[in-house]
Amino acid sequence: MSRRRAAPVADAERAHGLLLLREMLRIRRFEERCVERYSAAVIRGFMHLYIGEEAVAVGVMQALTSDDAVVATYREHGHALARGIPAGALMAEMYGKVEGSSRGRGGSMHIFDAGARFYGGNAIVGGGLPVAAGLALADQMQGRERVTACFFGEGAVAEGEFHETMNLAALWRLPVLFCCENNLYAMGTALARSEAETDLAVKAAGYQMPAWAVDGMDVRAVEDAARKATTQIRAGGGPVFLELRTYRFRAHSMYDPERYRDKAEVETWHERDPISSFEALLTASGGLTDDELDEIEAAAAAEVEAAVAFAEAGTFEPVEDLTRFVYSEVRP
Amino acid sequence: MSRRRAAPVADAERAHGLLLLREMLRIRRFEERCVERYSAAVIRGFMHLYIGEEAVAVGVMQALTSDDAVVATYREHGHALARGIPAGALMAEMYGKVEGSSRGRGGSMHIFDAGARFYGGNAIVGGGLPVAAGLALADQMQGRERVTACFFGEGAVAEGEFHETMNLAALWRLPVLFCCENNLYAMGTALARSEAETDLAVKAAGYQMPAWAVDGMDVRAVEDAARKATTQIRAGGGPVFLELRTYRFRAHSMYDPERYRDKAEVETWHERDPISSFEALLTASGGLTDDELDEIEAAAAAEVEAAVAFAEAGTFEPVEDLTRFVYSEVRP
Amino acid sequence: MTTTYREAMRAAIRDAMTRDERVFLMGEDVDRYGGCFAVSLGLLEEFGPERVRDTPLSESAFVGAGIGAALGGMRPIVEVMTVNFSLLALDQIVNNAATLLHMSGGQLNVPLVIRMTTGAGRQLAAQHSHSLEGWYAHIPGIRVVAPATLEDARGMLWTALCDPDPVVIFEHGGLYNLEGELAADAGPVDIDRAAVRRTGEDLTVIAYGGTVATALAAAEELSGEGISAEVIDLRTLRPLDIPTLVASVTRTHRAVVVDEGWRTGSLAAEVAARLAEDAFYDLDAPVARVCSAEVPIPYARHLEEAALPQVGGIVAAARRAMGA
Amino acid sequence: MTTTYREAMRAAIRDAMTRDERVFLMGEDVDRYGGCFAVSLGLLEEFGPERVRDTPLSESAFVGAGIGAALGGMRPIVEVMTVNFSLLALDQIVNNAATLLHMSGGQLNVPLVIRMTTGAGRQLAAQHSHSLEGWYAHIPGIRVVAPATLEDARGMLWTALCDPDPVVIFEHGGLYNLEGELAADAGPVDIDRAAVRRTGEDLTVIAYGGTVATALAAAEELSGEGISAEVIDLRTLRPLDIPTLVASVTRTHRAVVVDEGWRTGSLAAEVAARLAEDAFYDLDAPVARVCSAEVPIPYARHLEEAALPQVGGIVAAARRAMGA
Ligand SMILES: Cc1ncc(C[n+]2csc(CCOP(=O)(O)OP(=O)(O)O)c2C)c(N)n1
Ligand SMILES: Cc1ncc(C[n+]2csc(CCOP(=O)(O)OP(=O)(O)O)c2C)c(N)n1
Ligand SMILES: [Mg+2]
Ligand SMILES: [Mg+2]
Repeated sequence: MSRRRAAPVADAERAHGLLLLREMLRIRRFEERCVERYSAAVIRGFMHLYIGEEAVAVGVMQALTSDDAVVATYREHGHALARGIPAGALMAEMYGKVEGSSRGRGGSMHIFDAGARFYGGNAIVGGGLPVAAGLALADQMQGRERVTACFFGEGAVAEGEFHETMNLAALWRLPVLFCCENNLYAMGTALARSEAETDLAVKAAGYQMPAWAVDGMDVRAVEDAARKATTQIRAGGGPVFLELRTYRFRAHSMYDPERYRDKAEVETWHERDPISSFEALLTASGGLTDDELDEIEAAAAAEVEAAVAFAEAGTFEPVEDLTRFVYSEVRP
Repeated sequence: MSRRRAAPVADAERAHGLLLLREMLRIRRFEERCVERYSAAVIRGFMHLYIGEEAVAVGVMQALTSDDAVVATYREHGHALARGIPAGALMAEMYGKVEGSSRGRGGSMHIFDAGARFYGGNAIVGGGLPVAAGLALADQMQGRERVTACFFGEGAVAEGEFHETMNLAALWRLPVLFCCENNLYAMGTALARSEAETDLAVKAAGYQMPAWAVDGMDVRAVEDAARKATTQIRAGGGPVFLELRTYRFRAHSMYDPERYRDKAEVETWHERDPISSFEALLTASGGLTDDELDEIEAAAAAEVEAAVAFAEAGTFEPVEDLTRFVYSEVRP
Repeated sequence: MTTTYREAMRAAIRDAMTRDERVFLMGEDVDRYGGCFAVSLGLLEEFGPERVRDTPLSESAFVGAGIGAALGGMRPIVEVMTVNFSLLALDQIVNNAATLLHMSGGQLNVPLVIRMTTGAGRQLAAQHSHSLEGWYAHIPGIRVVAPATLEDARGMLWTALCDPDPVVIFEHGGLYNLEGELAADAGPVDIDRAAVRRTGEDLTVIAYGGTVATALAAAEELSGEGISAEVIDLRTLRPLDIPTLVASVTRTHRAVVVDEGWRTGSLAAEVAARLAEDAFYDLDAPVARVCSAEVPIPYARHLEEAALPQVGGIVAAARRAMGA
Repeated sequence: MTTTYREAMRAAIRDAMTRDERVFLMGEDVDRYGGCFAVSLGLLEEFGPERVRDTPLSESAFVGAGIGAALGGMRPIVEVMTVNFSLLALDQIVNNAATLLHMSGGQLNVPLVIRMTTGAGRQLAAQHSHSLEGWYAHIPGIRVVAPATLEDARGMLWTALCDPDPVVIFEHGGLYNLEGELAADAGPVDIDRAAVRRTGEDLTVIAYGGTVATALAAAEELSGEGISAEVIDLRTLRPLDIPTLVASVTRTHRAVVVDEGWRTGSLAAEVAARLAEDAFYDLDAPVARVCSAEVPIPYARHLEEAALPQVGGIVAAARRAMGA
């Protein structure tokens, strides 16, 4: 009996494990290709990679519905893909093509998708937080049971906008899930050199906001924490702060000689790679076969190649349209 | 023996008690006269009264030496007088006369005195905090054992500049004494309606900054706390945060119908008037005689009248000098 | 009926909140206190604390929250007490409100209205007397308006709220007590065109917001000297209604631009530059500017008066322009 | 010797720190990272973490701390990574740095230098491509300079540090890799006068910072068409050196002003307005402005190029001014 009933559950769990792996892998492969495209000087400007942090975006997105909103930073390729924005639209955006998610006007740092309620793509550190509070305020005032997930780095914690928004959200009990991606560095500045109090949960206490630290290299731990938090938020419990402990495997952006950390440190973190470690875990528990892994890799590779092809085939917006989208074209 | 030795101490204590009362009273009488001068339309612009909060400035100043620095807000008459800036220079400033502390260019909200290391007189809520941190940084870098006392209201705690400065000061262990004058209201906004966490000491903990709450209506309690804090700071212990619990007896500024609080509340606080209560305390303990009180009142009255006379006798800066002090007149 | 600029502004807010439940007012002390300048007095009782929403002293956060709320389907009216404090929220206005539509390739509208008091003249000294309309008028992506009359105080807000893009409304602190007649059925007005407030033949005086009345007083004085001055109220500072200005100057051949902002880099500089570009061959004299002196506004009354544009300065500039 | 704009800037900082122990550098990632644009690379090793001071991401606090440190006897060089982020510190600059001397009736000097990178051209999109020099040039109480050459990159800092008042230095991001010859004994230069970078008879092209090179390239192209263009580098944006501009235009009778800021309300508007005021009767054609299009700077290369002032646009404007 119990066996019989257990089976489908196990299947569902197994499927979900594969989905988590699939999501993290497509982000990883996508960005590896971005690096190659950047070196080929096809992608330009600032490009910030999420490689090493995939478990954070993938884990949190599991707890969100399509009605919820997402606000992210300039390091948002992973969030956009995990949110379901087509890889082709992302790649085309970085190519500066009309087919890009922002018609090529935003680039890597400014991915937007109104349909997916993905509100950027904000390149001013801390600048997205007040906007997230406002999106949540709109939901609260209109009696909608939605959550707004706001991603930002630990470096943003030093900004005044972090403080003002944390207080406002807690004071008004706004349905915001604050996701602080603590990858230990803000460009070259280590957390301990920018914060007097490095335990970020203690900071949240200063706003009477529930907060807990999560292993950001463990996608399941992230998903569990996010589900617990969003359940609490949807129940009207007010905002929650998650400190997601992770690590950036690559340079801050494409221009960064990484003088501020030593190879050894990076190596140790590589041992905790969210993807390979999860792969190993699944395989060990029989949750993943070699064939399945091959299929996932193949699918990711195919998706990335399709994205590149889509971007290559894209067109450039006519220069005559330069000043479009400064003001709306239709006014009452 | 012990009697003999005790006596002088008692005398010193007694003298100090009288000094504290004298200081608070001259502020009270000075501002009462300001109100009258404002009604006579001689003083114009915004004027914010300190009446009811005198124990805070007077108590803290006791712990400062002439080498220390003071940064205050637009509600700074009391701090300026307690710091030793002549009442005449203050009154003349509000008259807009050249003899004023800022030659009449600043008015009530912008009292400055370089000699007294009194750095304003800042009318942007939270705007003085970063400056205070910088003054302290200069002392730290030049190896001087000075303290910079920074006064601000509890309303400023919601500003991003508060957060940024608290962190910077704690991170760099700057010799700053943060004096938060919690008079419960920011204009018409009660603390509970602007802060999710109303226990301000908890906020300081978010920066690992020692903090304690003090009865701001008890001048001796304020002085003791300030002495304890400055000793700690001078010893290199880094910044300290004091929450000084007080109350504003008058309107926020001269234009304020006080719709946000009821008379009863104001009445209850009047019973804790820092001056009358301290008077009673001294009298009861034999620390104050009626003659002494009369003398103190007479001295305060004389000082205020002299200040008015000084201001009346003052001159207006020639209009031709309008654009002076925008840039320095001497450049290398 | 007789009313004041303050009451007209309040009527406009009440009207908007009644017409559209998505509209709400948010800012420092807008509720019980009634707003720093008593504009929102009584609205709390009428609409409740949800829609007349007091904020902490967190300019950046509540302006940014207004942007987010607009993205989320609301129609926020964010009151920044004064332009002086808006510097703390400028990043949100410049980098989010003004850019989201463009950065998203046309996907995201920000139907937000920001109201703020501006200007000097009340002896509030250097930190409380800024006139930064010119800065806001420099930002692509937002509209900037400056109601100078009761009709505009009553009518610009609703039009601004109906606009799909962010609109900043500047209310000069000296205007709130302005009293006059306003039609009982006064309603929405356009926010696109400048208005000729007085017609004249000899020269054009261009002003906006707080200086329109000063310009009209100067025109009156000039008429006594036989100089017929046309007075134009810009009304909308971004985008500027250049055709109306050029049409007037093409007739009068002379212009004086009045602006309470500091002269260098003022909005008046843009107006003067545009006239010198678009009406170059019609100008018989240099376009004159009467602006604030280049000094942080002093507290002392006589110094403040000397620092700000006054009737006398406009009259003198007009005489020079006439070659008199 | 051969050097780059970046190295010249670094040499200037090193020189200042060596000359005066009160000088220190403070900003985001100025230490190990060497600054976002590698200007301060190596200085940490030379001067230590006290004087090459990394700050948290708290623009308002560390700029304000620079003001306080200057009041306290230090000579801070505060690096705000880019002008885009300076909006978060603008309140401190406008309301404290620029006003303290005046509000204190002449008692308090703020000998502070603020350096920031400005400009577009590297496909960094709307939030990272601002050119707000014009805004800073509007503020009484501060000086604003824009080094466009190796000599100025090397020489303006020390002069700015010796000035008793706040000076903001704008370094265009596109100039750091500029390479050329610099005299081994190159030292301090004035921060008061504009400089004629190329002499000419037919018209005057006025530029600053990142657009000086573009203006010179345009002048070269124009000379091929027989049009002799004089090119003036403003160097100091506040106060403007108007006499030098007027002297040139009085000879050439025509002017084109180049500015990477958005056209409306740009610094170019002030320059054009001043020329139309002070050289009205000498102008044979309207003063032309070649500025950035009124659009948040787009990421796509072809759109960004179309949005910014280019040689072609300057040449075309010059031809129009010549009536060609
Ligand atoms: C207000 C502001 N200041 C500085 C910068 C430059 N900058 C871009 S990313 C970055 C580091 C941010 O670190 P963190 O918040 O930890 O995010 P991470 O890059 O580590 O994901 C800095 C300083 C900026 N974009 N905005
Ligand atoms: C940045 C800023 N926002 C708003 C104001 C307007 N304002 C002046 S005083 C004040 C209340 C401040 O309250 P608090 O900090 O508690 O000081 P208190 O007046 O009670 O002494 C406000 C909102 C301002 N001066 N600066
Ligand atoms: Mg980080
Ligand atoms: Mg208070």
